Amino acid sequence: MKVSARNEEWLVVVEVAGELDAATAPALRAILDEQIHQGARWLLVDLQAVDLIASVGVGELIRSVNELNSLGGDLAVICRRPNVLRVFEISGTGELLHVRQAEAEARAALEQARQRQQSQCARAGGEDHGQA
Amino acid sequence: MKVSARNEEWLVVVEVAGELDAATAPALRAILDEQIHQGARWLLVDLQAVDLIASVGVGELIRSVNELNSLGGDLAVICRRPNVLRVFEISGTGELLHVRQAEAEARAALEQARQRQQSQCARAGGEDHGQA
Amino acid sequence: MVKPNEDQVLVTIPCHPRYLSVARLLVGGIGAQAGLSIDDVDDMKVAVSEAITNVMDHAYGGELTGSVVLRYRPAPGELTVEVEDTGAGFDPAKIPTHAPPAPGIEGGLGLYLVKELSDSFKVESAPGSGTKITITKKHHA
Amino acid sequence: MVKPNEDQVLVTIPCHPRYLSVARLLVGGIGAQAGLSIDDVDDMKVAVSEAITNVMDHAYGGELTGSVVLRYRPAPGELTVEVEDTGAGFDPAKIPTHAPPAPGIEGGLGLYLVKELSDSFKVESAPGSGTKITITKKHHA
Ligand SMILES: Nc1ncnc2c1ncn2[C@@H]1O[C@H](COP(=O)(O)OP(=O)(O)O)[C@@H](O)[C@H]1O
Ligand SMILES: Nc1ncnc2c1ncn2[C@@H]1O[C@H](COP(=O)(O)OP(=O)(O)O)[C@@H](O)[C@H]1O
Repeated sequence: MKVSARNEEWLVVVEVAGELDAATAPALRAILDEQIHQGARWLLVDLQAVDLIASVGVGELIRSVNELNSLGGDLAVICRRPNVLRVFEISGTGELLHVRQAEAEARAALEQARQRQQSQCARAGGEDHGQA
Repeated sequence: MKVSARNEEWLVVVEVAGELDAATAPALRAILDEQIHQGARWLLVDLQAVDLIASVGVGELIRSVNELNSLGGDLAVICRRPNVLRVFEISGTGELLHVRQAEAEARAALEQARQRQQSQCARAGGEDHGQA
Repeated sequence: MVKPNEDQVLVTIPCHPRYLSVARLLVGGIGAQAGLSIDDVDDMKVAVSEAITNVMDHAYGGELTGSVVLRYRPAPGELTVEVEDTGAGFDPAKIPTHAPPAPGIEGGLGLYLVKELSDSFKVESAPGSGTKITITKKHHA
Repeated sequence: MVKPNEDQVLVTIPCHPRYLSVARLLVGGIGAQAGLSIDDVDDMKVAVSEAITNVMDHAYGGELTGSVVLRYRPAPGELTVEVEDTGAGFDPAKIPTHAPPAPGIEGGLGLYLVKELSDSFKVESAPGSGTKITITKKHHA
């Protein structure tokens, strides 16, 4: 398996390739933790080159999304292979992890989550509070 | 493994793809026997799509070249993969089987063998006998 | 009916995650020979990975010692794989596999995935007596 | 020195040619993990195929019954595979492996190929006591 991360304006793209199982999940965990630790709050996890995902891989993504949510961030997943999509479907995590087949849709889901977050902060800051 | 045969003017091209081992050699043997039985005397065996050859595969080719030689025919082999070439080299059968990396060279080897055969027949028929 | 031992590949791998890919290679090779589709094989690869990962996580107290025994039993149009350990064991009645864990909960997804990705699966286990999981995948067009 | 059992994959396959490809899959998967090159793996695949084919041809009178035991032992930069049967056995001293058979001779090439394609190989056999062939392939750049 290969993992890499690269910064884009307000988000970080994490690309994963290969088989995501108990042997390789620790490497994914390490890069996700590192990015969040360094301040990343919006992660686009690109699993298009992942051939197989086991429950431990889904578990790492759940762990990260929980942490990001608690920090006011979120993640989205791009994934096209039918067998990998099936595992997300069966696990019922498609919405929580914003799993999308098209990169544009995954980016849109992340953008939306960020706008929601920003307007919540704005409200929390006092403007329009309790008005809409 | 896949094997197929197609006629060209004076020769028959036998194409083999996959792994040539004890499980698949019988299919190669069947098609070589069938072609020889039907009168083919000049066989171009194309192993370019063969990933692996075991001694039983080399054995089938030796069996066929022996039979063809006894009938006044011959065969040539096209083969490019280094691991398959190594097996022919180690077995010392490269010349007997006319193993060539380029299709044109394998065809030329077969054409040469045929011309040799034809001139021998011509001599055996009386002309130039003992003269050259 | 599963044929007797004649058409079985018996494999013992060390209890270590690096052998998960080895176990899956065999699912691919033996499954394709048995006539499973690529999709069937992909699902079976995950199911078998889950069962083996459970051995690593739970059978020997999370220690990567001991080994896992795999039995691959091909039959026309189907493949059965048994995953067996001689570790801690558990009471299958206490493990719910009728629904996935709630979203946001990490873990507890393995056996549910095995069930959903296979055509049939059986758990034989009891505390102290090891565990045998038998997973069957059939050909689907 | 080969490590003890901990890093060994033990496989029992039926004595049938259709399992040759299964044995080779494992050479590929375990060999790549051990750091062999593609060329090394290709050569080892042929060597292991030869040893298994000999079991099918000679160990049990050519009958496709019984089984073949394979032990894959990876170590950094090398892979050792043992191929063992409990069949007829033979006297290794009587089998010449210093040269290939004369061109035009069918058969008798198997063990010579094993020798030439491996870094080291050992034959343990005696009439009536089965055969064990141990083949080691190292990483070559
Ligand atoms: N081979 C095994 N040995 C011991 N316990 C097991 C084994 N397989 C499963 N279990 C038990 O079943 C539970 C559910 O397993 P699973 O659904 O895979 O989720 P998880 O492994 O994430 O807990 C485990 O937590 C464990 O208690
Ligand atoms: N596993 C085995 N059991 C019994 N005899 C064997 C075995 N392996 C090799 N032999 C003996 O060694 C001989 C040489 O084998 P090999 O070089 O592979 O050539 P071939 O199989 O074509 O005869 C065989 O003919 C057989 O007598």
